[in-house]
Amino acid sequence: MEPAISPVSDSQRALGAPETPWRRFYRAFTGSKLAVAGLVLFVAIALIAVFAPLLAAQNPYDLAQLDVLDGRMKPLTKASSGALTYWLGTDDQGRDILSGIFYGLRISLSVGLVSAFIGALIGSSLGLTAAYFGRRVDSVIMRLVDLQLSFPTILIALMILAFLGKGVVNVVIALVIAEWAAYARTARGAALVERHKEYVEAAEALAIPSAKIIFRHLLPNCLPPLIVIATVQVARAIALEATLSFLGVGVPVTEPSLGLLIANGYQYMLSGEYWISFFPGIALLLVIVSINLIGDQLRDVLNPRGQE
Amino acid sequence: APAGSLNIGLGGAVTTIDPHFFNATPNQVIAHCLFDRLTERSPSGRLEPGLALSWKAVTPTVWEMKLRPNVKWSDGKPFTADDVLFTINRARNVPNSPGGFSGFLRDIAKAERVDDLTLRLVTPAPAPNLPAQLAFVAIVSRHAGEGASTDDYNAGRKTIGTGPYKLVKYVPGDRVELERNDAWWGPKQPWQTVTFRLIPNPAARVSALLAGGVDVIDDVPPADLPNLSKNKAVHVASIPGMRLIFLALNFKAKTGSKWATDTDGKPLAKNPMLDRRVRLALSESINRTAIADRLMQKTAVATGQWLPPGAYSYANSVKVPPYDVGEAKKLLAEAGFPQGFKLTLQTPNDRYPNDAGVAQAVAQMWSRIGVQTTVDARPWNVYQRERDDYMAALWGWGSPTLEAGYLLSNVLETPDKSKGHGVFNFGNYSNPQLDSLTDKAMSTLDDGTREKLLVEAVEMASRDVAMIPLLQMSNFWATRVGYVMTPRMDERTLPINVAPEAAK
Amino acid sequence: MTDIIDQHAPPRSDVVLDVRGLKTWFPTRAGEVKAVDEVSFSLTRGRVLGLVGESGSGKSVTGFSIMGQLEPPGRVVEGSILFGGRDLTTLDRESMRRLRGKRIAMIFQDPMMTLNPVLKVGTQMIEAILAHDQVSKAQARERSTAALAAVGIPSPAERLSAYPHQLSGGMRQRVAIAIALLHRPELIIADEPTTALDVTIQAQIIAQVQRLVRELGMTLIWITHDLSVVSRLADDVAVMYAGRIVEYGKAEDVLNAPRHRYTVGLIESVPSRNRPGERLRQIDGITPSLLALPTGCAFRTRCDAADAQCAAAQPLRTHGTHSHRCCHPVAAHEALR
Amino acid sequence: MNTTSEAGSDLQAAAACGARRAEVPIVEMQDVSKVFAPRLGLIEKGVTKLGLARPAPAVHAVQGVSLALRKGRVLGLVGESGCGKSTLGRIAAGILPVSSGRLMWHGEDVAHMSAKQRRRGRLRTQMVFQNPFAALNPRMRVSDIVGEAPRQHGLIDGPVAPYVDEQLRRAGLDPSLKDRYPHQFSGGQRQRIGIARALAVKPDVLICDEAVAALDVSIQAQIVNLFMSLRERLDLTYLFISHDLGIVRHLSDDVAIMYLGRVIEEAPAHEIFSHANHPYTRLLLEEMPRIDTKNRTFPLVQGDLPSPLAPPSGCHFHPRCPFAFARCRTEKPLLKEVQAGHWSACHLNDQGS
Amino acid sequence: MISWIGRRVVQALFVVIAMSAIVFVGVNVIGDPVQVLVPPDATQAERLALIHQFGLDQPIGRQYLAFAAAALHGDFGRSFVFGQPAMHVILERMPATLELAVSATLLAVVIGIPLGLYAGLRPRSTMARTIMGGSILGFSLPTFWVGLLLIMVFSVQLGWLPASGRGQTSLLFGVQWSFLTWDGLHHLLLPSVNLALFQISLMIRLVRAGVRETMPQEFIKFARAKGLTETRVIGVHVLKNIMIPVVTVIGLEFGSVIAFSVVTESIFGWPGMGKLIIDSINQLDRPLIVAYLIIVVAFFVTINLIVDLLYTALDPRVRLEGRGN
Ligand SMILES: Nc1ncnc2c1ncn2[C@@H]1O[C@H](COP(=O)(O)OP(=O)(O)OP(=O)(O)O)[C@@H](O)[C@H]1O
Ligand SMILES: Nc1ncnc2c1ncn2[C@@H]1O[C@H](COP(=O)(O)OP(=O)(O)OP(=O)(O)O)[C@@H](O)[C@H]1O
Ligand SMILES: [Mg+2]
Ligand SMILES: [Mg+2]
Ligand code: NI
Repeated sequence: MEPAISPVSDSQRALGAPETPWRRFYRAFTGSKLAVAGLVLFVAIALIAVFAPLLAAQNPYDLAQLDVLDGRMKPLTKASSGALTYWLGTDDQGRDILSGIFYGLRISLSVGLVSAFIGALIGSSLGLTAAYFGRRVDSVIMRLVDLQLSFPTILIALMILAFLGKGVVNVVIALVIAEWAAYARTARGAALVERHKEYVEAAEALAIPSAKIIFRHLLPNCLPPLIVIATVQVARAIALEATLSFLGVGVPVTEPSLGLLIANGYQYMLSGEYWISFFPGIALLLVIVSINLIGDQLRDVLNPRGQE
Repeated sequence: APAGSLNIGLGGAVTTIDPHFFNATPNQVIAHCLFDRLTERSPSGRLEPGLALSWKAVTPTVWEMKLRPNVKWSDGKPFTADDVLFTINRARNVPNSPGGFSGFLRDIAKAERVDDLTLRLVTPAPAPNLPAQLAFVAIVSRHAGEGASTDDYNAGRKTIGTGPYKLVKYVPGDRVELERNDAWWGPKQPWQTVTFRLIPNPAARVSALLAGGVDVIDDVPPADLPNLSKNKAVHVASIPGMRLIFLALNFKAKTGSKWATDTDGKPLAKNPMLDRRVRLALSESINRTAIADRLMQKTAVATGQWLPPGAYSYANSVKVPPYDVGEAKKLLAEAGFPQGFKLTLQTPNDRYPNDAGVAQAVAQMWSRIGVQTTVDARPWNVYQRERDDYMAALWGWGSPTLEAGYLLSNVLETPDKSKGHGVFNFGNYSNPQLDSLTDKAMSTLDDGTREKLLVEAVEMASRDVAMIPLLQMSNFWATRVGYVMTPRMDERTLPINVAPEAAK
Repeated sequence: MTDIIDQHAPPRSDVVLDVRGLKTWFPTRAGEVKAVDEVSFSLTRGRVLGLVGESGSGKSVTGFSIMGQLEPPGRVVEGSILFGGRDLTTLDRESMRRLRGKRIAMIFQDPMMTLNPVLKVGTQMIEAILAHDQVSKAQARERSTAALAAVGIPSPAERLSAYPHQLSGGMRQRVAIAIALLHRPELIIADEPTTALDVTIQAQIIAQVQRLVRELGMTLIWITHDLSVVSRLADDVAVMYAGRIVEYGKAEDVLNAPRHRYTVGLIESVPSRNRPGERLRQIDGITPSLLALPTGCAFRTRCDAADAQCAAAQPLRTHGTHSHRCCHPVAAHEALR
Repeated sequence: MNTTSEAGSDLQAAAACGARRAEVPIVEMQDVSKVFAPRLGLIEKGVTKLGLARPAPAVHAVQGVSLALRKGRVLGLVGESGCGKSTLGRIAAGILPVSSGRLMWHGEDVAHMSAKQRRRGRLRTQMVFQNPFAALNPRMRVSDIVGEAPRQHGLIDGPVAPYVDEQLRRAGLDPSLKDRYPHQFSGGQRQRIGIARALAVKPDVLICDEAVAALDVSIQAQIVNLFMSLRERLDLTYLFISHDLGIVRHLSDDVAIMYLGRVIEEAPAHEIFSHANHPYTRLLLEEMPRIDTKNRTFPLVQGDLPSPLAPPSGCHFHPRCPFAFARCRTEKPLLKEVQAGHWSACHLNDQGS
Repeated sequence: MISWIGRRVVQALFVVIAMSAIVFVGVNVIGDPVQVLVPPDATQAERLALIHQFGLDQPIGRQYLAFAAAALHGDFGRSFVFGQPAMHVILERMPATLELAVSATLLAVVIGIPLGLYAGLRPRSTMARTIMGGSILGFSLPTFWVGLLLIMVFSVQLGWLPASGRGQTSLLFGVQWSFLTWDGLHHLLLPSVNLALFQISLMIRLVRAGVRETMPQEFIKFARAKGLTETRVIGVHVLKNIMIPVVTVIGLEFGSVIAFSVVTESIFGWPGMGKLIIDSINQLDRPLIVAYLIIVVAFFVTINLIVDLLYTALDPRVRLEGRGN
């Protein structure tokens, strides 16, 4: 049975106003209030991250602006200098938690997004290539994937750290190395299905070069699962960065990401100075949940069965 | 927990039962329970008789020791000088050992048995610290230890000691179970069984204590101290420790580097650390008390030297450097840095208590006098790699001999591989005057004279700002009500120092 | 309009299925999809109805409406489905379940998809028996074996322990038919069961089904888009277009003397009715959307003879047993060239 | 359907070029075979050699088939599902390499061509696929689907848009729809896009792999008519693959019947439909659905399709053949000319003579 | 079958070879184990002795070859820190990790599958939405943060469960297990919940997706057309089809459970391999790191093998189609 053959709806499309895939996508996406809420939340968070320097009362990365004597202040206390109020308290260095969260969002988000993007780029290229050429190319790439998957990320992160020193860029590199395999597997899986569809054969019959077939024909058709994976991976990358920071191999201590803020405050958790860890934790939670909400809806929208 | 049993939560990892395999405090704790040493340290750091009842230098290079009579191994065989000779040999040659004990025996050129209970130790040069160093070497029995491997000790097959406890079970990574050795020569111990549980996670350790899973924990996280001190169900015990946190500066480089640049980011033409005024400015700009009280929550005290007050060779004249931003700025300007410069402060982030936090606090304070400081925190294993090139780096140093000379010769003396000098002097500080003073002190047997020389050396080093001492770490323990702990300067968490609390 | 059919309905006692004015609609965001609109037909015992129409004309939805297995949000909006005197549209779920497989059975189009790939053939047959009859497993197994044998599967006992993928397409369809026949239902709905099969296999299956229906006296609705299949098999033919039955009558009448112009177009475009090498006669244009049907005759946008009259609602016109919805019916004598 | 001939001059030139070599078949397959075998790594090979594992089964999709497509003619290829029709079509189009045998384009062995020649040759043999839903890239606009290849290969002199319009118009589509995506078209329209895409690279040969099978009856006729008019206008050569004998009969000059990877009969269309020789062909004709067949009871055809993984020995058809005798079970029958231009592979023919 | 196992093993060997080579070079790059291990006051001679003892004075290539040669004879070197055969140290810790990972996986199955089924069958219900929302949380929260919260709530605030360690263990097949004693189970609960949280969410999603994919299938319609009860349709027809991806993913994720146990173990003081590997990395204990990785690869291979066998058992189709591409 050809599930899609229904000239009725086809003709309706042919007759009605041409609806671009994007518009259709928009309509489907906005179908879920939860997802829209997630999107709004994410946009808000992204804006905060972008405009953090304008919004934050303090530059938490400028050590000269911090004062150890203001360390571990409760939420809503005034700074000893009187210049600002610590709405969410301070950490042990006297860093304003709210400002820290704003700036930390910047780091966490950019680390997450950039690493997911680069990982997606590398991973899906490799996955598509593996699926398209098959055989030896496939074996080699998939063994690389295996290798990656059985390698603890922490060890990779340490090696990167040793090779390149500490820094946000190096964390991104570590995350990319940790993440590309997921994309490669997904892309390969999707492409293996697409690869045997007749439009690919048609392109071959038309002597279209392999690179073009891979990137112009296969890639766009493998995008839905990749986009879904990407949202999950962004969230995963942010969480992983937090974990790496927790284990002491993440971003530089003086420029804490959300994860590092949490990790730093962790020792104060039991002693009642909960805010150091708690509020960044909530921020991290919001980020990841908003991304996942979006990803969830994407999954439903991009899945052809899920429509209507 | 049933009466007569004691559960201790240890923060560190016990990696072996073999007392000569790897020198780490948790291993020493276990060894301390199972074995005895020739000399012992009291909790406050005094040297006391152990298996040796007395010792004296019969010549400047020969120590003679009288051994304790009627001591029995836990299998009932008698303890003799032979066992000591065997131990001295074994401790230096444990197969596959990553080392750690030969350092304490370095000064022994030859060990001789005079009779069953008398021993002579010959040193190549006068070695006033030898008895103190022997407090680190557990004495094992010859009859059991001959041919015994580390595995044999771990499995308990050859773990025959003279100590207050006997090994019941060792579960790597999890626990060590001991039972009382009723034949021990010392005072009768109140604990029939002792279990050490390894709980590296600080929060978990505290909650285990609060939940009653363990009776004593060591390495109390500073963040929890205020609450634990308030808690009626818990006692906190503390004592100033022998561990110093200090900043080492670079004396080797002639110019600045990527870690010491002008305000535009170009390496400085001249290494600023070579200027005493800069060093002094850096030292005086640090509010040590704030760090100790606020950041470390009083788990450390501000210091200008490296032993707790009252310790042997403590220099009363050397005060905690004053916190004086104005003076520091002035000194900087005098040294030719009115605008300051950029500096990277290196620190490990998993080695010393709140190491990266201390570095950040220092960086804050330096930034306020115009030295714009970046903190570069790395895990200990990576931290080591470039240690010789750091411009300013945070390190810790313990003085197990509890006298000033140990740090002087290892950290401040001009590095000399052949003599074993300055092995921890990564910044290459070199002061010939200090070197000769140190050498002189270290070969003087008379305690009084030696102390004078040492104090003089301490004063000299601090005048020259050879390094920037920051904090003297205190050691903390917490026990549940019903247990009292006598805190020890040497960080060890020993059952012999825990007693049931007298009912009130 | 239904009364027109009623006139020709055979005596009541013999009527197995009586569908009257069935409307099955799917509410969607874009509007109400009238997948089945005013469909009426009735079947007496032992007769074979060929339900013909192009893709999307509502054939399957008609079948699923009878089975009570519409996919949400589809629902029967109006009309009744009388089966054995009971209106299936008002039956509760459990009673409907008892009916399904027991008294009404259905065979689907794609034999590759209708059997659960991870369950053995035997399991799938036995569970179908146990769902309705309280017999022992051994008895059920025996009955299954017999059913497989009846549809011409060699060594049926062994096939029971085979997985569907181990059987060829024709075999699988035969298994599906055997399952449908397990309880000797009064009514079988066969939804294009041979479309996915090869000609030779198709012929075998059609022959077998025909034989079984005759022997067991079952009533059959055979859904297909292939007129030639219908011509072999059906007693009655209903031609559907855009959710409606546009022509309905005895097979020989509809196929030899079609009245509706859509039926004519369908028949004439078959290659064997054209001279090789010449252009086939074709119906121009495409099927209109069910969401935006033209008023009146849905076919009028594609019809040569259409005029203003066609925009009016088209009632079912009846001539004897032959009825259609066309205001310009093709005269019986000029129907086919 | 308008049939006025308005072929571009370039197309006429191409046709003329083909005409000069009329004698040489445009596409010729000589004794080609195609085996789909699971790829074996070193270890599998070793293990199989040691007898520890059974060798994975190989599918002999096409076995020793020789066919020629002659200029301007339509060859119909008929056979049951899985008998290797598509595989043969893909081999002819140069998409699938042969396992053995030779593929010749314009008399030249493809195996000896340079990569560039092969690309050119491949362009001149285009395919139209069965499934109009899978054959178009759903993420490309119609203009890109049709225009991509000619642009890639520099076949367009002037601007692209008019060229694409022309291709669409020729396939019976309104060029104003070219900015839409495939999902906005009906099955018949999509098939037209597929045809426009194939014709945009100016091929001589069109391989239609069940090109109308998925379409509704009423649309089927439209597309068949389009094929016929295009053939006249562009002097195209077709390999028309189908299991529908009715359509094949309607369209083809010659017909080849395949059974389980082998061609068992080949002859001009009228010859096949009037004097079928092979029992299988006769069976097919017998079962050929006809609308005028009256409601009747038919004799049962015996047997199921054998598995291509384990084809029967000798004549592949023998288990289902009513006339099979001992020799059919052991010996593979060869194609023999039973009439002028009529070839059949059946041992029965030997018995008669 | 045999050939396929053979291929797996050879591939695993390649992975091990590549990985151990990377580790050899990598550890060298990270730092010098001697500097990490040696006491700060050690003299040069003592350092040199240690370097020689560890074989670090050899060129890295030579070291690797020596390792490889010894490994062929089953000797994977001695831990720098423990001085014992590295493999022995790891294997000693393995049961604890396995126990944790298995119980986490069990939790995931026991909790995840029913919830996923429900969410898939009634996708629009409030309950289903709640489940899916909850699964987002389980997906999103970093393991270490959840672990801390668990300790905070259940150990510190409520005092119900111990925060650390394995508790009383008991001997079975010569190995100590926690799950055999009440106290051990107590200790096991929090860490395995912590570790399972991600898996539970994954399982919910997977099952839900599977249900949503299977429900519209023709064979489900056909099963209903046979008059089967809904219980049987879902319990047999749907569930059995879903089990295939579930088993695959459980298998694949088992690897990552073990990897993530690094975090959980260090938070809960669970004496397993994960904590060991963190310590080993910190101490640059190369033989241990290599041995750990070899074990992990062996795990992966074994698990994949088991998964594939289960796969075959669950999905009869793969048998015929063979395993080649
Ligand atoms: N679940 C649904 N939601 C919305 N519309 C539906 C649904 N199921 C079917 N339809 C619509 O109902 C109409 C009739 O569908 P149906 O499946 O009965 O066609 P058919 O005649 O069986 O076609 P085919 O020959 O392709 O099987 C189609 O236009 C289809 O789009
Ligand atoms: N890529 C492939 N790998 C393995 N086997 C294949 C492959 N392609 C085709 N086959 C097998 O080769 C045989 C012939 O396939 P082919 O598609 O050519 O048949 P067909 O005659 O076109 O059938 P249909 O009418 O179903 O399209 C079949 O048994 C098929 O399973
Ligand atoms: Mg249908
Ligand atoms: Mg085909
Ligand atoms: Ni050998």
